Amino acid sequence: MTKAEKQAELIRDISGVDPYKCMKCGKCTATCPSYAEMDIKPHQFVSFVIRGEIEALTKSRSLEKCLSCFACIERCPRSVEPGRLIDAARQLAARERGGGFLTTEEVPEMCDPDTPSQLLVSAYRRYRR
Amino acid sequence: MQIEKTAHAAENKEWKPMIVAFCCNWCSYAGADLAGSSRLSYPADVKIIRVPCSCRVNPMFILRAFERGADGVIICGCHPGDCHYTTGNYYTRRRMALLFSMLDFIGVENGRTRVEWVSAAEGAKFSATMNEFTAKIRSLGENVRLGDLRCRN
Amino acid sequence: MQRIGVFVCHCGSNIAATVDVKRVVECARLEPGVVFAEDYQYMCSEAGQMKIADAIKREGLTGVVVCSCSPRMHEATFRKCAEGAGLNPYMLEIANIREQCSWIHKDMETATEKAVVLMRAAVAKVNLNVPLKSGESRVTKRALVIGGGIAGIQTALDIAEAGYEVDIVEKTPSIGGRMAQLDKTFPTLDCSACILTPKMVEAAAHEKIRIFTYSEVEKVTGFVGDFTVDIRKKARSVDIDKCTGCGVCQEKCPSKTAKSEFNRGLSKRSAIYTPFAQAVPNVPVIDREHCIKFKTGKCGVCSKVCPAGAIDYEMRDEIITEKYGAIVAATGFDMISLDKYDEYAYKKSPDVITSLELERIMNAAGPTGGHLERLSDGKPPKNIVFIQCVGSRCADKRGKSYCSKICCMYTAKHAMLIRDKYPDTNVTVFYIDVRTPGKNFDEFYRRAVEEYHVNYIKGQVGKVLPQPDGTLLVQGADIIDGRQVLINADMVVLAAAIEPDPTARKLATMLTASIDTNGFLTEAHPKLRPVESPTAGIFLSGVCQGPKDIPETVSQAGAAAVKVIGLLSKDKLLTNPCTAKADELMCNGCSACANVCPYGAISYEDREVRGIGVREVRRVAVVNGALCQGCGACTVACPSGAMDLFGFSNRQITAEVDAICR
Amino acid sequence: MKYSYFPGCTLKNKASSLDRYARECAPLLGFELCELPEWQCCGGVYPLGRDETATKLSSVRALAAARSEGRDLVTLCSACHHVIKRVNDDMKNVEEIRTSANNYLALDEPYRGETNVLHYLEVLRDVVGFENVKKQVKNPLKGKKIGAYYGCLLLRPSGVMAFDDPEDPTILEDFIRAIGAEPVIYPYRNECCGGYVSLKDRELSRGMADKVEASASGFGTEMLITACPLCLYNLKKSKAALPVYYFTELLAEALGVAKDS
Amino acid sequence: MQELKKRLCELLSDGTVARVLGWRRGETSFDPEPAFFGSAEELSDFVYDGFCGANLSKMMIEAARLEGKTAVCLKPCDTYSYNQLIKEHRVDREKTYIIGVGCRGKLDIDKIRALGIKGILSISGTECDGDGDTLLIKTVYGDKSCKYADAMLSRCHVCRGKEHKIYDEIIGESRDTTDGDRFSEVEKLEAMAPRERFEFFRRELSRCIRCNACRNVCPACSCRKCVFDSNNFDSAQKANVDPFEEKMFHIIRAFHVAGRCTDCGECSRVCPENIPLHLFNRKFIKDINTFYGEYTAGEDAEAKCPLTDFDFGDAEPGDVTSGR
Repeated sequence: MTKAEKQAELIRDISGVDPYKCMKCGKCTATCPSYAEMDIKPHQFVSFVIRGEIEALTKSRSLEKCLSCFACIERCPRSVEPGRLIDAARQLAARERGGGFLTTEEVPEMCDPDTPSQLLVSAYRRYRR
Repeated sequence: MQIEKTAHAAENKEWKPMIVAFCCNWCSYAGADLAGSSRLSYPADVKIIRVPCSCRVNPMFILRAFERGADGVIICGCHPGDCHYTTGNYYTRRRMALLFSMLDFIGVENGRTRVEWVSAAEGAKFSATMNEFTAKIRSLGENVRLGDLRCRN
Repeated sequence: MQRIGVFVCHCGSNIAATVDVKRVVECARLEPGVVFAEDYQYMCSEAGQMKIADAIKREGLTGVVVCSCSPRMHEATFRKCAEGAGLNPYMLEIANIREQCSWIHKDMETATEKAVVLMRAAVAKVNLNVPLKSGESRVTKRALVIGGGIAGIQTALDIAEAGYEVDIVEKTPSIGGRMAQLDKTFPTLDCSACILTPKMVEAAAHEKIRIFTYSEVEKVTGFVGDFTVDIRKKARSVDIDKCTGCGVCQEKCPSKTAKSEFNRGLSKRSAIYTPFAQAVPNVPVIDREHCIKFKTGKCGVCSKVCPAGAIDYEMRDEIITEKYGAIVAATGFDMISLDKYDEYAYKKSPDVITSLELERIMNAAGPTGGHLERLSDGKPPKNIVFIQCVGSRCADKRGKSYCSKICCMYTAKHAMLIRDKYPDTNVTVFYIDVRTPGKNFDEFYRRAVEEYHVNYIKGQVGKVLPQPDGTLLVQGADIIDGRQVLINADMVVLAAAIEPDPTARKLATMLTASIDTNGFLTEAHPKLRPVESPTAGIFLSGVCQGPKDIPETVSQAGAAAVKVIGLLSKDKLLTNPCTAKADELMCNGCSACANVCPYGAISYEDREVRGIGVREVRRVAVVNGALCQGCGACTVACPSGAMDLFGFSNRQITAEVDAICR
Repeated sequence: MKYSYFPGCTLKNKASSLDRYARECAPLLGFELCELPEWQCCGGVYPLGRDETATKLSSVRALAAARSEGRDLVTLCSACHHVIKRVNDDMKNVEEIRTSANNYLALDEPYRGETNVLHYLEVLRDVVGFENVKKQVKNPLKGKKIGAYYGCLLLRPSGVMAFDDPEDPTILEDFIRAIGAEPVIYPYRNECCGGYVSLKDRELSRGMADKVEASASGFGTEMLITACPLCLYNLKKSKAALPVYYFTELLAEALGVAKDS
Repeated sequence: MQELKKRLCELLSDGTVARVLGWRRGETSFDPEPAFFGSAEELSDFVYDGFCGANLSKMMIEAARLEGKTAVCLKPCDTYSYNQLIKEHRVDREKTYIIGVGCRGKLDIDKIRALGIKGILSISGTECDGDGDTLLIKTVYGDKSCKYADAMLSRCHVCRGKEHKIYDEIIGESRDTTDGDRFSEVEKLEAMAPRERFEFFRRELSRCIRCNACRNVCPACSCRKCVFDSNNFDSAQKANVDPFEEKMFHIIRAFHVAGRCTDCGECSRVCPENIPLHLFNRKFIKDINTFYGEYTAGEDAEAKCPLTDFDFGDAEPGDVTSGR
């Protein structure tokens, strides 16, 4: 098994998503509030996993742009739930890079006096291992 | 019959497996006919009993066959969804899944029982299945375990 | 003890080249019960058959085994021959020594041994055979069609044209069904009413057809050829014989708050109403929930104005009982509820409508008089967005897993009609796939794109966002371009999935016809018996069996009619004698057999059972021979072995097993 | 009626008014919130990965603690509610997660999802009843046009959250009616405010929040209410700058619980 | 028990029921037997204690044929059997008055003997309404004692709960006695090599004497005429002509009750040779749960039995046995 295949399998395992259930209707992309910021659109994630192009996924800007709003999960007519794939890819990227997308040093300057602790906690969980 | 069989073994004659195949009238029996008319051979050890539907096969028949010295029993029916009686093979599937699992549980090799869906057009599949199944039974050898159950306790 | 004759066929050299037929004959003579055995070149030839017939008479045979080709080939031939010689045909069995022996083996020794075993198994079986006789049942030469849409009307007309009586039962006040609600039909764009209403009138006028509208089937008993059906005629409150259909009552009725079912709730109707102008029969009903007279006791305007004196507030539901030889289900469909799809704002905005609602809006007799306008402000829409597959092809809990089949085509139709009539209007269609298998269908769709420039976008819509200015912001995807599309629409049309009419479920139970997980009635065989239900005598017409367009519905309706005619043309039905039967003394009455019977052939009766030391009333299984097809599922479900199958009995199969395993 | 109560990290500092008013209003409505003795932060995000166990443990501890108190577990913050309800669902239905979480925690009795998780609003709707809330209102917020902002976490995924119709929720609108005000329906009430990315990508989240507020004010909303500290933070930063409150603040006002108590 | 007895007397004397089905005191304090009681006087022999393990629901088939209503005492586990019998139309609910009797686990005299307690004269602490955890046993060798739980029937250690699934009234408290895993024995066997399994069953089944006690007690095995007593399969009982028939008998018996067996454990309880017959039934139950989803026979009187039902996506027999 090549590395890409292994990673593809890992993504499917972590996410629990069966990409073959997708019927390519595009409702995820239609529903995604931050689609404009994404280089790989939500409906394309499935194809990347099927083709085993995981590196492109883990390097994708989309991982940071996904808002985890679950709208694509809720509205997917085939219960494919592409949001799970994106989250799994983010997991994979964070686990591989060790530090993840966020370093401790950059956090203070991102905060303001009103920043709720919830935001910090969740950012750590989303972007780091 | 047992005595005869033992005598048989004593004479050191070549052992031939005894295989009973239950075939549903609409698909598998026709599939077997097609195998015949296409001259696709399979061992003569397989003897077919025609039943209207695979769901007619009572576990009693299968155990009876083993009791009487059969070495393997195979049930063939229409593919799920194609049953002439619409739903018969779905019941077969459940019944046999449970029965075979039970036979396995009490230590009877599960290779001796099999269910295969063969359509009327699948003469080649019928023949291949029977060849495969007979080879399997040959590799398992004489049905000693059931023989054990029969005479040695 | 049987007297069995064994006849071994050479089949030229087909058998004789590999099987030592003489040895098979010799071995046969040693089998218990065998009194005669011989071989012959061609058993199936006239001379061969003569040999069998002669031997039956000469030797007084009670059973026959023919070792020859497959029973699928000549069992019928030989059984007929045996019957000709005075033997019950079911006393004859075939040992298949050609397809299953000589043709697949090369070694004569092996093939002969196997042929002998197959012969023995057949002899063992015949030893236990009993004469079987096909039963006969009477056929009532009248058919019932349940549902008065195009499917039901067509089936009834075809049956009636063949000279048989037909009754149509329709639950609404008029026949016509969904097709009556349509404006135009694809792919020809002819007016739906123009082609449907003549058929409705023809059905009403046909001397062989009786129509029960505002009626429902209440109870069905009996079996193929002999059904007894209770039909509830709901109280119409208007005497159907007196009413002239002048319509004064509807005009004068002071209660006009009820929503018109025919217009999908988009307009109001009076409490006394006919669903639409061309209704058949053209006799109104009083909707008692909305009628002031029924609610308060005061009013009675309709009664006062009726020139024919047809109003009858005292009318009650009436049950009529009728006998039928065949029943056709033609219960049709409805659109699914869109309550759970509010990302499309169907509940929030009156300008988000279903396709069937658009159909009414486009219709000259509809709520807007045929003018395409927004229901919120009456303005003509300039940008219309169609959304396909709303609730179809869904693997989630909200929708249906199947393709509704008709939406692609009717949407192309709507898009084209709108572009034709209102060329200034922009039309966009969001689709997942455009499915157009059908004669002239793809051409039709291409016309929408090529001639009418309908904007087809491959992608779904994620959300419809009503704006403060009354427009609808449609947020969709164009997955070919890989981008999101935002369209400021002023009307959104949803191609909602269709589902079987809810009455089909109840009806299926009454008819013991099976339904699938989606609520569609199941056909007896998906390929070969598509218009028959697995239950004999029940036929399927139209969308109750699965999504269909009008041409398909009409052809299936005709096919169902042919099946019915074929059945009714017989005076008596011969029943398959290889049926199941329960041994009353052993039956537990536990219902296991009935639970697996695909034909509803097993019922339970409290019967007095008599046996040695037994005389009591017990609940026992009774198999209806006219319904049983002889699959044998029940025989295995039965734990006590009380249920057995003629022709393939437990003892017979056990004997075959024993004969093979010795 | 007593409930175990999981306040969550933010309610202990930045969002203390969400917490305080909720507690103070409860007795007037016939129930009591008993804070769990030792609770740990839920983590703020539900880990979607099926192989994530460690990140679910704090929720399981809270759930097991509520079980041992024999009470339903009430939460207020949308994120806590989301995380805890989904972890609870995993513990009930996903065998692998249940087994590995229980192996980690080694509780006296394995936790199998027995606790019922309720949002404060669910208590108001399903236990107290909005008619009864209405009866307790002393200062109805008459004439106020209030837009409910649901966001994502309370509603989705509806299969697990089972909070309300995810596309056409009514619970906050019913709440608004109960306290005497007028709800405003606008299409962005269940669209995302971009809260989770507001640390790293302020611009993106600002854009989302702007859309929400623009839509709300377009339909005549005078103020927004929410149940989520993160949404509140984010919405407050948007251009339109509509006043944004926690729903409990308005509840307290309507019930006459002094603002500065 | 006094409350139960009083209530039964009431039911009999006010004519609500014509008879009571319960347990009669046996010769010793640990062998009560099922019995019908026709009058308040007869009830003086009525007993209900820890040794009343017998499942009375099967006897209700007989009762359905008698005039008038019968009051029957059913423990929580017995109600599953009764429900199953309703589903199979074998009993008449209308003619039954179900008293759900409390249960805190039933006792097995053999378990006590196995603890090395011999020469038992009498046992106290067996009351169903008692809450003592200890049994006091008078023996010819002096007084002994043992833990209630240690003397419980195996089946009570895997009890499915204290809830009565059907009843007209409940008298007495029930307790959950589960402290084991219902399928652990089956799993242990499954983990063995086929050869070992085979040896195990050969050893166990070779003791079978075809006494039919298992068949007679089983509430699911209630055919008017057993297939093994009929000529239809040429399988009528022939005393040990062919020892295979014993195996066939137990496999087929378990197969015939598959999906109907409520796992009441009576078969193993009554087997004079102590063959663990319940293993066959549990294996089927476990397989049904695994292949077709959790199913509890007798949980209600409506659900379809898995063997008379199917799903289009069911597993293939070949996949199942090869462990796929």
